[in-house]
Amino acid sequence: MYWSSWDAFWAMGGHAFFVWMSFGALFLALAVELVLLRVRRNRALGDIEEERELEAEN
Amino acid sequence: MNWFYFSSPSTFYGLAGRLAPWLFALAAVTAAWGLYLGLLVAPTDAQQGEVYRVIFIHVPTAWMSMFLYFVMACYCGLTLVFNTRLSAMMARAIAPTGALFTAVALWTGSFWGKPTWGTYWVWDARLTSELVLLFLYFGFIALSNAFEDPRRGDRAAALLAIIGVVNLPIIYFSVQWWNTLHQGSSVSFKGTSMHVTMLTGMLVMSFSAWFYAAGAALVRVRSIILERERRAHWVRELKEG
Amino acid sequence: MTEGRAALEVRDIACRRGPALLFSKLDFDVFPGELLCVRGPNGCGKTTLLRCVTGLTRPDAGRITWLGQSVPEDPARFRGDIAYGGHLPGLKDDLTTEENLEFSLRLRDVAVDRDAIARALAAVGLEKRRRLPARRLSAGQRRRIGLARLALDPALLWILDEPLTALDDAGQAHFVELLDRHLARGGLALVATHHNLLPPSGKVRELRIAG
Amino acid sequence: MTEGRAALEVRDIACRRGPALLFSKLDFDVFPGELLCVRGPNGCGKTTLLRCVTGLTRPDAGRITWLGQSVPEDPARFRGDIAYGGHLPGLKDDLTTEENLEFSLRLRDVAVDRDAIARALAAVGLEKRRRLPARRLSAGQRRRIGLARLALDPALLWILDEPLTALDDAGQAHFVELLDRHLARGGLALVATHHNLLPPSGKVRELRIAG
Amino acid sequence: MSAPSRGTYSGGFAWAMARDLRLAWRHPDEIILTLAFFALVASLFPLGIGAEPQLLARIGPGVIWVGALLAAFLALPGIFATDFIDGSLEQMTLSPHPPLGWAAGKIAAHWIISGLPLTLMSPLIGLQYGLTGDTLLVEALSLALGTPILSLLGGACAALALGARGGGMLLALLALPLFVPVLIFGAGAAEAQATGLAPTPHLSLLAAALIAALVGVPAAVVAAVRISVD
Amino acid sequence: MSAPSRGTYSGGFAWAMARDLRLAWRHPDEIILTLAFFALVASLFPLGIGAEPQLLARIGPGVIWVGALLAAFLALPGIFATDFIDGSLEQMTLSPHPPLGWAAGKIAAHWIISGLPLTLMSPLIGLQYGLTGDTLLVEALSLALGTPILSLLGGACAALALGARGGGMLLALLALPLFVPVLIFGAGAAEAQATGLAPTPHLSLLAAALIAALVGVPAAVVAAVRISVD
Ligand code: HEM
Ligand SMILES: Nc1ncnc2c1ncn2[C@@H]1O[C@H](COP(=O)(O)OP(=O)(O)OP(=O)(O)O)[C@@H](O)[C@H]1O
Ligand SMILES: Nc1ncnc2c1ncn2[C@@H]1O[C@H](COP(=O)(O)OP(=O)(O)OP(=O)(O)O)[C@@H](O)[C@H]1O
Ligand SMILES: [Mg+2]
Ligand SMILES: [Mg+2]
Repeated sequence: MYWSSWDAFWAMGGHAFFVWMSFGALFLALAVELVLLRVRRNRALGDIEEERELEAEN
Repeated sequence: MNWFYFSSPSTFYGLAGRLAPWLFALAAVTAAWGLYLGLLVAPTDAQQGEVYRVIFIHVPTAWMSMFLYFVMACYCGLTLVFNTRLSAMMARAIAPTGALFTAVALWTGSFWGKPTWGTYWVWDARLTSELVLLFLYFGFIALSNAFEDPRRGDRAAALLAIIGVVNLPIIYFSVQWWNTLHQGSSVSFKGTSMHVTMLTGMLVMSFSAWFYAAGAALVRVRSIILERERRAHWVRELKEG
Repeated sequence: MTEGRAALEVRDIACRRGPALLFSKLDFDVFPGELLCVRGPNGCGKTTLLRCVTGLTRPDAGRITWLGQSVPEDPARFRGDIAYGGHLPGLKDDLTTEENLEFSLRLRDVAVDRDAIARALAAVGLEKRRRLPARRLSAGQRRRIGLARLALDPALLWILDEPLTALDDAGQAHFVELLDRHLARGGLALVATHHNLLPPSGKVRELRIAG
Repeated sequence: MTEGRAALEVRDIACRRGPALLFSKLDFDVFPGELLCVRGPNGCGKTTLLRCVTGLTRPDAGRITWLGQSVPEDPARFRGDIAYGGHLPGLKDDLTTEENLEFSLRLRDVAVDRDAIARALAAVGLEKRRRLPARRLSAGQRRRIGLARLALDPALLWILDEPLTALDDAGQAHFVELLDRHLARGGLALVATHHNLLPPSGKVRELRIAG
Repeated sequence: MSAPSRGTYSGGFAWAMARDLRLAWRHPDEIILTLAFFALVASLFPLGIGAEPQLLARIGPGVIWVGALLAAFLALPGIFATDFIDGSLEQMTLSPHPPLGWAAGKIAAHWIISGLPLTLMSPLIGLQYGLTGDTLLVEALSLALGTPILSLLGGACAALALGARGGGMLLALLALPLFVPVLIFGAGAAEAQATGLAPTPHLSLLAAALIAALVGVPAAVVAAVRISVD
Repeated sequence: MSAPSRGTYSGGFAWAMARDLRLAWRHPDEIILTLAFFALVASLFPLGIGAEPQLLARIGPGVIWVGALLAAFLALPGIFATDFIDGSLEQMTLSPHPPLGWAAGKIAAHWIISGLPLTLMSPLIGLQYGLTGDTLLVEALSLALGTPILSLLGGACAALALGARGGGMLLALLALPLFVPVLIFGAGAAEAQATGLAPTPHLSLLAAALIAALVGVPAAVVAAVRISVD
């Protein structure tokens, strides 16, 4: 372990803003993508359902 | 292995479904290991101080942004030459993740640039060509969705992706061809100028990014297959079962 | 309603295009319950005449009177009373069949409910294409949206240019039926066409423009 | 010319649009001197079928053979042999009638002399509109440029979508005459139309697509 | 048969807004494309001119305004041209709703689709050019006041250019000179702020111009549409 | 009945050139409009950013290139889009002439109508920005080499975007990123000359790119047109 304390870790030698903005953005972006993937999958499954109903209707 | 067996969307749908969880798991494990090395173990950089730790996500995402474009263009080549359906779907599935990594590379680069270069943005060749890459991804996504008929979108976007491949060498070699602020390659076949822990951390993070990208692309391609093959028999049976 | 006297009176109308005089000193009336067919060879000026009557094109001479009142004096009232269907369909390719119909009725300030729209679309055989963007429709299906609009629009005067284009036999029969109902209710129609239009109960007159 | 055997053979062609299967397992032949009328209600897929045959649209299945040779093997040859007239006229609004005709013939690699063009335009009644930009022409006059083109193009196979649209009686008669001459010379025609086409001397068959 | 409708201003306005927004919403990617275009044009300049930070900060406000102006310009055909081509404009002029209503509605929808997103996006581009805090704010404010003027003036020009040959280019020639004063005051505001002067004179001039345009332009648009359909 | 024609490359090329030039000639004002647009964009800058002579001379080459690029971009719909809408493109793909011929002809005509006049006009704009002798020459030379590349790349993108929703904006998103390298080298050449360096490396890179584009792009255009008419 390189750091002396967790506080030192979070402070990142005074560059906390830049480091955590970078890491934060990455994880936020990944989270958003994962949510969007889920949404898209649910929508695709829903569309199939709808299609089937339409077909039953005709 | 019989490639043709898996190149049918219905069989690939199953294969992708089985692979994706493993890929995500591997991505999580390697990410944990890489972050541990990068954030907790690796020593500070003599010149830059702690900001340099951005390297552990900047470089993997930057590499991935180019690599994914390359893979996408290969699938596009298959689409145009053999008119295979699955390859076009894979290209569509990769594009958003590629764009995401490109955007993150730009973002992390900017936040690294502010403390080291004193500015968020400069218009040098490396940064600009990376921005162009982002626009190429956007163009690909927009064009592939701009047609009523998805097959037409596939082919048009495939052609665009292939034309855009010219940009990749420009990004990669820009630091050599032009005088740029951005630093040149420090990882090369001749050996590297980096601390071993840093290098390991970066490579582990790169693998993690690769696993993640593959997993995300496979999950997305499953949705795309469902959207496209909505009316196929096997999709119907899929839900009924 | 001013039964007995002409609702639309057109007097002394003239139009030239470049060196060609298309028509001049043309007089005609249309009475309630009457269909006036404008006929003549290609390029004789039927489209131009209809556009002059609506006010889209400015004639070189002529007076138009609607319900006893000169049109330029109260154009808004005249516009409220006419339904025009020209060579161009006025459909948005990106809107669905349903949306196209709904917006074109709202533009005519006709109050519409969803059921009436659904019924009108079913009557022209578009119930299964309700949600399809208009760009995907066939030539005849696009025209049928226009028929559905006519069925729902209470306008008194129909001004139609080649309404039978691209329609199949069933579609043509449907149009004649709509027209007949319109005339029976005391409506007027001014129609340019190369087809023979014979609404069973309406009065039909012809206006011939020389070629 | 391969008299006696079909010049155009279409086998097992299928096309779906969205959820709708327009047609499938459709087989037909066209023989020299024969007119095949494609018929069916609005939206049944006539236009789509014609576009599939020309190669403008990719069918979902099917094989097309022209003069005994599969079309995909030598598409250039097939393209040299067909004259296609679709819903869109392919006219440039800014070019004159004459120029439009001339350029569309040169595009088909047909050698043309000015006299022939003037005569063909006169035959469709456009001699006085020769120098007029196409945007000024009436709906029927625009269509008549297409008739003049057909008269001058030696293509063996005509593929026409609603060729009678917007034409007056004289124009329709002129088209039938052209078609008759084409068939008499051993030409073939594949025509989608809602009108009745009865070229006096040609053989006529019908292909019906269910709605 | 019921009494004929005479239409209303608000009916026409609501109709046009609802329809044009629905059309835009059908393809939300188009709005993103407008933004992408804005970003692209803004990035062309540093590439062409070179990238010294002072120079960029100096030309930043101007470039952002030029980008916004060109993006607003490219969206102009959406106001009337497409409706002219497919015959919708004919139907509109024959509608009982008075033209002032729907013409204003169409222009408002155009601004919501093009000007508003541009304004919201401008700070991001400003950052790339190294602009700072207050300057960014003033820039966004000047765009918020200026882009509606662009939509109004552009709408009038688009209506005039309908059916004329030369399409986009003619429109450019008509619209861009009219846009110039807006550009001068708009870019001037941010520049004044950047150099430590008060931006208020520029901004209040823009506001005055906006009010004048709101009052005067719609009537001009109506006249232009009348001429074009003929 | 005569033997069917199989068409020729040269026949298609000549047909497309003759037709598109005739169309342009019918309205010579459009070429003037292109030039006017170029002049306008170039003059917007001094207005947007103020008119100090050194600053202007500094940004001159870049602004001229950006203006030329935007003007070439705005002329793009003329290559294929109008032909697509009125059905001419259908007729072309059904023509016995091989598509490579007429596609190349259309692109060549586009360059003659847009790129060539821009190149010839550039020295005039350069003078306005206070550029001098050799720099003007190098600027014109770089445009002469660069604008054909713009026409070629733009043609490919225009063909790809045919029939797509999103119109001009989509085209911008596709074409402008591809134009970027051309812009960098083109503006770089004149700038190098202005700052006393040799412009030859930039110019030879442009020439190489032009040759590559001439060889590669027409085939891509043909592929794109094929995809679009489908
Ligand atoms: C928005 C700004 C930036 C962008 C778009 C960008 C883009 C890239 C790209 C595409 C790569 C991978 C290419 C390669 O491996 O040669 C890369 C690698 C790298 N970047 Fe950046 N970068 C940016 C800012 C920065 C900054 C500010 C720094 C540090 C001062 C930096 C340091 C590095 C390093 C060390 C590498 C790894 C090079 C190697 O070892 O091969 N980058 N960057
Ligand atoms: N500038 C001009 N010079 C000469 N003739 C012109 C000019 N502009 C238009 N025309 C002619 O005016 C006529 C316009 O006719 P219009 O469109 O009203 O005909 P139409 O009766 O509707 O024909 P169709 O049956 O073909 O629809 C055409 O004959 C056209 O050629
Ligand atoms: N995405 C889609 N979903 C459902 N139906 C579609 C879709 N795209 C096209 N269609 C339908 O496909 C058919 C295309 O028909 P086509 O244009 O070939 O008809 P047509 O026989 O030429 O008709 P017309 O006589 O009206 O010209 C139409 O019925 C249209 O509604
Ligand atoms: Mg007419
Ligand atoms: Mg049809």
